[in-house]
Amino acid sequence: MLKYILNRLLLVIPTLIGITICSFGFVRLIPGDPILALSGERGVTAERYATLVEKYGFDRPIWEQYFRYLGQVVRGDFGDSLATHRPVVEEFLKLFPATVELGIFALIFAIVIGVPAGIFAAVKRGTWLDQGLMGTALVGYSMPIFWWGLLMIIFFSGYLGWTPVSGRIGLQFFMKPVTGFMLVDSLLAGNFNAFVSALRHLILPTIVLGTIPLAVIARQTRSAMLEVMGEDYVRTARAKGLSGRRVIGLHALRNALIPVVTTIGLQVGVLMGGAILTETIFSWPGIGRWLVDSIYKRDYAVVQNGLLIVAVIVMIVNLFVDLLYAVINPRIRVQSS
Amino acid sequence: MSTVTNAPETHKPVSGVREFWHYFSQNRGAVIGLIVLLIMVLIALFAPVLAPHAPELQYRDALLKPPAWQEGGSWTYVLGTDPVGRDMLSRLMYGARFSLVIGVVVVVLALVGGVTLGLVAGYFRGWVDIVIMRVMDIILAFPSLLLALVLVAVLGPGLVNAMLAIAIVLQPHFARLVRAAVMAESSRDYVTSARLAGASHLRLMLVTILPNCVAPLIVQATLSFSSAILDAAALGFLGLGAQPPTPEWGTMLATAREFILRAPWVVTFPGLAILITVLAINLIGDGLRDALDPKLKRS
Amino acid sequence: MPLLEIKNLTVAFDTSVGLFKAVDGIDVSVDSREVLAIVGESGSGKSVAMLAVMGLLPGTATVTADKMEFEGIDLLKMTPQEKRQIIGRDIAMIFQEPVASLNPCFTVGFQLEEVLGKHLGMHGRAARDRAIELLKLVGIKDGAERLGAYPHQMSGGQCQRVMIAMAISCNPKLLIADEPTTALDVTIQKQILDLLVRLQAEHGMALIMITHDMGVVAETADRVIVQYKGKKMEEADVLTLFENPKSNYTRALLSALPENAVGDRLPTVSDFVFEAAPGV
Amino acid sequence: MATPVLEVRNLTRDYVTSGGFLRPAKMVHAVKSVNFTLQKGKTLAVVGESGCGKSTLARMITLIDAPTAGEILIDGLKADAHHVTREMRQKVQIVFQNPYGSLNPRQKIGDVLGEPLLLNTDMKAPERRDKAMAMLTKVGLGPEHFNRYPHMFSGGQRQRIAIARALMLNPSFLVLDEPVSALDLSVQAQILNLLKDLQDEFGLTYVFISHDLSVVRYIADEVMVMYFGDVVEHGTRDAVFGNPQHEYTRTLFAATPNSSVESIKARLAKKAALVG
Repeated sequence: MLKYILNRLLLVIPTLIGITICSFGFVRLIPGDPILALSGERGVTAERYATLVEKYGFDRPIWEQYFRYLGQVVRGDFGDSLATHRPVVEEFLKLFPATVELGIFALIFAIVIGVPAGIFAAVKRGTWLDQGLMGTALVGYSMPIFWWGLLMIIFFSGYLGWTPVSGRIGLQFFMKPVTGFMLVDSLLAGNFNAFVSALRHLILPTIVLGTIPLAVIARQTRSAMLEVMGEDYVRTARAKGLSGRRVIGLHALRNALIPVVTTIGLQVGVLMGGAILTETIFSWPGIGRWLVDSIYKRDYAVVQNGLLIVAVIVMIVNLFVDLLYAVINPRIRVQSS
Repeated sequence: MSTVTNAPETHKPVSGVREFWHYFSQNRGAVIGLIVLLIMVLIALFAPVLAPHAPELQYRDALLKPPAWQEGGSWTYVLGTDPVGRDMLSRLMYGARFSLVIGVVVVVLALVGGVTLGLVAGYFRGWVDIVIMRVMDIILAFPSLLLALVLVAVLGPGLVNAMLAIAIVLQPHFARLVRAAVMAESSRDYVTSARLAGASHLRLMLVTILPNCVAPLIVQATLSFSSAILDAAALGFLGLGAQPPTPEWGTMLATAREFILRAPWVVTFPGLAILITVLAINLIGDGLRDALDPKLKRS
Repeated sequence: MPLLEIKNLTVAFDTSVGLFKAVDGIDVSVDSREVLAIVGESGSGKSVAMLAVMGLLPGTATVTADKMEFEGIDLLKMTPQEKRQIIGRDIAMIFQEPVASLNPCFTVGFQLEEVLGKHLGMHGRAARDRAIELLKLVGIKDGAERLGAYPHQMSGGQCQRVMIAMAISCNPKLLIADEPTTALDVTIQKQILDLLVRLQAEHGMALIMITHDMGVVAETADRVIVQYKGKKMEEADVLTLFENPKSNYTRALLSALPENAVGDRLPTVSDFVFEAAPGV
Repeated sequence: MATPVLEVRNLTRDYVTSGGFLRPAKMVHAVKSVNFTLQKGKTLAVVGESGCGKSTLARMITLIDAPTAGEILIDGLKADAHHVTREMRQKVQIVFQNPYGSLNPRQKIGDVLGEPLLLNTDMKAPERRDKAMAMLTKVGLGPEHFNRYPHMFSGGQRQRIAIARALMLNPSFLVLDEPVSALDLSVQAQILNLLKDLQDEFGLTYVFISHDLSVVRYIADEVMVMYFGDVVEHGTRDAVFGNPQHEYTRTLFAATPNSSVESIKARLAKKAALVG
């Protein structure tokens, strides 16, 4: 187990270096002068140009520039946004809770529906229930979620008028960000109406963002269950005279969950990608929209380091998933003697 | 020994293709998917003949006309018109060309790159493997759509750059898959036998091992085909893929967004076209996986 | 009255190429305290009959029989719930791949105590003590430590001992062993066979040994059923079978044993046309 | 005495288990200093249980894996697994245990048999075809099988094909790694007969790896018993079976099921006494 963890941690280092090389290289790959790219659209004075060359060390050899960049990154200095002139980290931290809040809800939505649906489909293999569930899952998996979001808005907000179209909370409420999580903040402020408003704003984005992970998890759970149900130890469990519920729900499920947990972990990256679209559609003030806006605004400092931060977060989550995988899999947790 | 189930001695020789079709055709969804895809291909090929109007022609007197069956619609514009008076149906038909070409180009690029890298990594192992797979891990550490976005931001918006970016993002999946398959096959006795027969590295890789890794590759290629279409449409939707007035489905959605509550059809149909195409391909992919899965075969 | 009596059992599988009869009209009966060997080569359907008794066949299988009784109780008419009261308690079964037959996610102790809890209502301390006792019975001395082990931490032979401990935990009247030693090394095979035979005698249970190995038959069985392509070829007590086989299939099988080689070459099975022995 | 077909001197193979970070790498001695010589037309059987090193030995003398130490001489010439010359390659061939893994599923039988000729000789296609066809009949299959794929064959037939492929280049000796242990008894007998027939006809030399003593007794001239990487006993068949010297060999014999009528009678008598 310890060996596995250390091994896994060791693997992170080259990936981390690779990610920084990517984000470092990003600005230098943009056609044209990187200084101009990093100084925004309006152009610069000769004086400012010289300071920037000095700041980024563009007169230095490329590897020296890289190590300089790496040094800054390690110190937590991700530069300033070209548009707002505020530190990238500060902007990131301000917007991150919104994305996390949405992401957690979407993931819970996907797991709570996806895992049972997959188990059901596997147990009722070949029946209309199985075909219906898996057909639905395939539609979800094939869904262009930006369109799905628009459809939801047309129907629930436009036609039925049930849910708000955009934002995190009604305009009449002002929440002082304490945790940054709107639901938590509204409860802390003791404002129940604000809490309900925040919850209503979450519904559609959650469904839209959770659709693809839901489909993936349901499909993966079904196939993992089917595979496990053919194993010898499931036959043994039946031969013991155990009830069907115990055989499926304990002996089979426990084993099937091992690959499913990995799949769920991989959805974090998917969610990050989906957040870009979902947040754009619902004007959700999170990281995804921030990054897209920065691309539109050619705010390369934000794009460069926002990309880096997101990649590092995804990597850390994946690392956790790997460790979790080791914890739930006795074959790794307990070394054979 | 009873672990090994003997194939019946009198197995009538069946051609591989026919056997494959036998399994594939048992999956109703896959057959439907195949038919839908074929129709899409035909529409794409014969768009100039089939489309009632030119895709970029703007009818100034028919802005935002609803579909024919709704009040105010007319059969001149079967699926209505968009905000600048272009016929939706014709644009959708031409749009099929883009989606299918995007899918094919991206899959070919990703396939060639991924197979080469995966084959080399899985066959030679050692440091070559470590270097290649670390690089793949780095690409996979970025959320794919985000990476594609950034690549497009670097390369400049446009359909060609979008395809390139998506291919780069999809490529590691092929590399990983091929590597795993090659490693599994390499340890099998028939590869050792071929080596003992004097086969060179190149022959072992390309003639002996690769053909036996084709089944998972076909499935992966199909799935990548659909995700390429989705990603390209997403980039188009974000304004970084195909540029207006190109009748690409994602781009059409982007330009129609502000009219969603006033004229839902300008949003509904392009998205539906994407969904149907992607769904058809995924149905085929599932059917292929079932038909090519060695576990189900010969049981 | 025999302990288990099956008359005219047919098991058919629904395959992609049509209906396949794995077992075709077979009678099996076993008395208490008897060791019956069912022997056959791959594809003879030798395990299928017993899997049908246990209710372990997949959904694609259709089971029909004139009679399938255990201690005079009709197994065919039972609901699955009723059957689960018997399966694992009065009839137990062990399998060919011992390591794969144990659940990799649970400790040996959990899997062993689970049976005790299910059929005997034993839990906690009592179950634990009984589990250690059972492990001792099957030749695992450090049972208390082994209870916390996972299957992958043990060898194939050890896993098979655990499987046997699980099978005998409720003092079954019938133990079915499906190729219990095929996946094991020769020396381990001997230990496991000796263990099974010893437990059979000590506990006075009936044992059905399913195997392809004539050597295993010779070392364990009282009575033998020889099966070929789903049909019964011969049924005889073990000595008669080896001394004076009636069916030419049995004769072919025996002469194909390398140790029975006469002269320089082995007679091979395809040199015969097989018929069931008269009276079977 | 003629030059032995195969001579093995102090052949050793150690594995280093990848220990990694905190655990020191452990050395596993899979094969410990094995010596033997094998004359043309003879069969040497290597017997042992799983993990005794017999398959590692097989892979070394087939020049698949390199030994850690020691020498392999084939027809009196030193062989080096790192640089196997074409001539050397043709001298050694192997037949594997699992008939389902040893044939390329996408290669027709004709191509399976023709491949060694294609890669090692200048023969033209028709000539290769004739040779392959001849070998196919030699191992008991027919010309109609030439254009079929492996999945259309049974285990026994596949093993025949694997043997045919191994013989295409007229090797000096053949390594048979548990060639019959995955087969049914009746098919096993057919393959054993085939091996004997081919040995008589072509004067083949076999290294026969097996765990099954009854098979070994039937086919071997010489027997070598391995136990945890060591050769614990080595002698002629009659010497080893008639008068085993090592404790482990005797354990092995005692463990092998005995299907003779006398032993059944003895067992039944013992049982009757116990009950009575």
